[in-house]
Amino acid sequence: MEAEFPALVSARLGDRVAAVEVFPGTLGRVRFRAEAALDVFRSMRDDFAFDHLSMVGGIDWVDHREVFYVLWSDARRAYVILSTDLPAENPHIESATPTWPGANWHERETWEMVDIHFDHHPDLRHLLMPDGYVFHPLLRSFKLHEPEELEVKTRNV
Amino acid sequence: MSVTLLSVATAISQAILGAIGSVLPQPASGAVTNVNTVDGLAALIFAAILLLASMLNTIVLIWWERKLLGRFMDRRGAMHVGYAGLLQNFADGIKLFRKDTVKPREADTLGFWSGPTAYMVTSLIIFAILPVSTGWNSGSLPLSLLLALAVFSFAPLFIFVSAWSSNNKYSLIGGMRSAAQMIAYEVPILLAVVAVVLVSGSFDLQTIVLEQTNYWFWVPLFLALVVFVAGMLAEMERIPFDLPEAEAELVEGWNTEYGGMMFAFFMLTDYLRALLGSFLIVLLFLGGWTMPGWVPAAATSFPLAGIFWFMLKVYIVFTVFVWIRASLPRVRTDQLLRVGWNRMVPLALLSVVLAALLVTVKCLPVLGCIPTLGG
Amino acid sequence: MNASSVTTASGTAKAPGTELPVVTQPGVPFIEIETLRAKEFLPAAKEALSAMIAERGREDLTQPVFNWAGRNSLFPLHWGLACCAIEFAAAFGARWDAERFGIVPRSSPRQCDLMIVNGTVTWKVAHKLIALYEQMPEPKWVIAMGNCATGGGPFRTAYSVVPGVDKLVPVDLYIAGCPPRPEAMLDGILKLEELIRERKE
Amino acid sequence: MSEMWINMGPQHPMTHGLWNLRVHVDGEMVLDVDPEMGYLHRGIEKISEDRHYNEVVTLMDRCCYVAGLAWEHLYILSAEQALGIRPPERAEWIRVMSEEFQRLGSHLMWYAAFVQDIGLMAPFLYGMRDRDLVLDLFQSYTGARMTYEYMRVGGVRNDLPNGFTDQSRKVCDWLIDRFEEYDRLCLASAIFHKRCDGLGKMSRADCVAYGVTGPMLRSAGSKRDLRKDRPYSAYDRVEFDVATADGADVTARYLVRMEEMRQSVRIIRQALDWLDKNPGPVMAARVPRWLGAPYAPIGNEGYLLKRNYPKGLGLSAIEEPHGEAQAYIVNDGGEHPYRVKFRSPVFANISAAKKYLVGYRIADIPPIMGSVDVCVGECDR
Repeated sequence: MEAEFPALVSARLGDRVAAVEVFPGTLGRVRFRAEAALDVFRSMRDDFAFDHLSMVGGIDWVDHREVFYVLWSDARRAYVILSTDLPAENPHIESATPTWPGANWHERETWEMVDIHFDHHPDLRHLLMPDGYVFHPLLRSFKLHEPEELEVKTRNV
Repeated sequence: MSVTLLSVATAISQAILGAIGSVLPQPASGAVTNVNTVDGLAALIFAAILLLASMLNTIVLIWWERKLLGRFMDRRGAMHVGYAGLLQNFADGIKLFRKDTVKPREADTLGFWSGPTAYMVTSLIIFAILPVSTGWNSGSLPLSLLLALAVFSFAPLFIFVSAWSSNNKYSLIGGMRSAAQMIAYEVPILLAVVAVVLVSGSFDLQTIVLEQTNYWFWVPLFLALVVFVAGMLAEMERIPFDLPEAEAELVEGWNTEYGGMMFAFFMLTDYLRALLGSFLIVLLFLGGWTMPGWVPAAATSFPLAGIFWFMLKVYIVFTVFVWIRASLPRVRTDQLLRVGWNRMVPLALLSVVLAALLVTVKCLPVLGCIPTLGG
Repeated sequence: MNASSVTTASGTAKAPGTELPVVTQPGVPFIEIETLRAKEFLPAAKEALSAMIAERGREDLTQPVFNWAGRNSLFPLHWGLACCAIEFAAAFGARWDAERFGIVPRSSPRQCDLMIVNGTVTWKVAHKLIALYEQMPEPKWVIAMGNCATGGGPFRTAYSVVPGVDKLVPVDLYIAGCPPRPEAMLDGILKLEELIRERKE
Repeated sequence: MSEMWINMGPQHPMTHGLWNLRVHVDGEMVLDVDPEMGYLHRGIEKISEDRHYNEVVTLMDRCCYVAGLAWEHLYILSAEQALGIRPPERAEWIRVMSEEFQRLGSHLMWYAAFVQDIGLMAPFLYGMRDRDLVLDLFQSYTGARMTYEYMRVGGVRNDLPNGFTDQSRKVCDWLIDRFEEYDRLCLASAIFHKRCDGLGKMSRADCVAYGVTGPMLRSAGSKRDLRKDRPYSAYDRVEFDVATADGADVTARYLVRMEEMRQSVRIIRQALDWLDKNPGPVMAARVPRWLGAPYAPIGNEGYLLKRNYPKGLGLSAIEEPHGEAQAYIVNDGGEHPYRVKFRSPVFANISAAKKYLVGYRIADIPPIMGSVDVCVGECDR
């Protein structure tokens, strides 16, 4: 099943999928086009029986951003990773929450941390940081305090 | 022979006033040693002794529960203050009385302060009514049982007042639960008491105890005892019926907003009521201060033997309560109320019917012949 | 002797009291002299007494009692921030049994006198921590348990972590460790008891 | 009483951690809930980007403080995949044994907290007492009770001490007896069933849709267990059964966790037998030196830094005591991981709170949340 999975995905999704890379321990890393996100999600859930969304995460590669989804299929007993690239300016992608309700909090966290906007998300507000927090900590441009710097800061406070 | 609390108080009062009177010149001395003055001071001394005794007992009770609970939990409980932690509760008490009592700004002043006080006072009053031995406490009151239960059932009112006036949602929910629970279990308790009254033929606790010299009432009235104990657990708000202060969901229940002295009042009163509940169970079902006939006479005839055996029974009953607390989970409000109205009330009615049957067929004296039950 | 006879006589207010050396005017009854004297004396006595109580009495007589009670019944706030909370709970377990020292966790801050900050404090929880501290009635103490509460610990550089709870509330005692063992926590509380023993109002 | 919102948390006996459950109630009935997380968000993912690979292990212990070794295992598996390093077999067995002991420790902690939630006082102490025995074992070979820092990329830090396996077997025997006692205290009590039966229903379909895993999913009849479905380390070489139940309620979760503890003891006994028979190295032979000591000065050249190491991605998934945890590590060839992303099972389990809390009573919230087994550290990271 593992061997024919890339072919099956390519056949079903056509040019909505750019490539299916080999990823040890999973069925593969499916690189799809961000515009076709909804189609890919639905196809993965309905045609390939990936009914369980494990994790959504974002990566800031300074010049662009990546968002990845890890899916599990009870029928196949295997993981698959979906991944797509988004532009660094105004990155946004269709929300997976209508497809997998469990994506809700993961997407909230990804928006909060990596500043990737999820369209049609039912409730995109802060989850881990307090309301009104304007930074996105997991961006590469967001630096951690140096201990000395921190000392000065707190003393001034 | 009959040393009673009142006679002791009168004797002390006479001694004090006599000493004062002997110093004073005649007209003043006559006024001081007057019968009315002696009686008035005797009443005060009576109350002081009762207060002291009940408070001491309550504090020892708290210590006993903590130690016992510790042992049930495979640990030792308070150890470091006094011998085996005996002074622990005094330390707690002094600390709590020393602490600030914060009233939340939005709380209702009158209710916030008066609720706990009234709760404590009404619970203390009952100690004057309950006899602990022949003639001890206030002597024979023809309706002492009714009076005790009536005062006992004031509590939900004051709990609700203090819960409502502390303006806290947890307190409010706790207070409502408390009121619902106490009112629901008031009915089976009273019905169980009716069974006792039917068998003993009196509302006077002295008489009820003296009726048990031949056999203790738990034998013919076992059903009533079960109902009464369950109801008392609910009235005392102890596990498994401690929903009003359910630690897991309502932070501390109706005393969430109370700290310092007011919290000490609540804590103390909870145990006062536990003591009262044990008193009532011993008085109504376990023969009060009477002992079965096979107990050697020497064990029941030393001075204050009645009080000794009575308190022993009370502590044993309380130990059972602690055991229950250590081993049972907490029930839910709706389940508690359903059990109260759907199971306890019919059971209590059944126990009344059984008691009436026992009285009508006149088989009660038979029980007295069984040697283990009484003499 | 003289005074007692005068006192008993003063009850009937008939004694002349002329033998007192202070009485210069012969016609003034004793009771009035006493009243005049008392008027002068009472405020001074009151002042002296209250000063004595304030200086000596409270410190030497009542304070040890209150400090004894306070240090022997510390009720910590029952809450868990992070890892140290597990060790905090373990200290109340059968092996360490913190209740031996009269330490009973209470869930309501109104009934607590000790806040054990057992874990990492984040900026999101900071104002709740301050509110809880404000809700605790005086006298109250704070123990910073573990490295995170003391100075941020391994998360010191993180964007969401308060570098030490002493930035928010006054801390009486720091316990080192990540997390401190239950023995260390109990030792910290005993050290706090030493502090309370020498406490003055 | 009219409808109102109640904040249960962040300081509340029910939460067992630092989070806030906002509950909309009508009298005693729960109409809506809104969990509010993040009170313990320490930015572990961000700090990891500033640490060397082995230093992140330190954060993993603090990430989930009741299951530190399981999270170390999770991270190490992922890092080894990203860096292309394989540990020796003995290290794999030690990791399996550690994870199972950690499962015992975590479940005992859960038992203690859960029985306290339903008002049982004494068993709380029993759970803590027996957990301490497991922690003593950890202490004997890692040196710490809760924060172990034991696993390394390419193996584990040190081998087991002498006599460890015998002591472990004694603890296992003791625990197996205690489980019977726990069951007698809970399952034999009518009040326990009154409190827990039919509460917090979460059907299998809902669990899958909301990403709920672990004992909650298995209590709904699913046999999903990554140790069986996707064996990692030495789990393909041990025999055990997946604990399942059908009720999908609080009692079913209790049964699943108790059975899991028994199965853990079974796995541990097999692992101990293997470890007794097969001594050997516990670190891989060819681990790059910068992994072992990132700041070690080499000669006069200052620090030996990582240069031109192969890039890679790592995804690991383990069956953590709370459910299915994942780590996704991006290795861009630098000396620090470029991005570390963790999936916490508790995060997903709490996110479905609306599904299993609405429609019950306030008094039901503690048992239900107790049966979910919340560890805020790993949820907020």
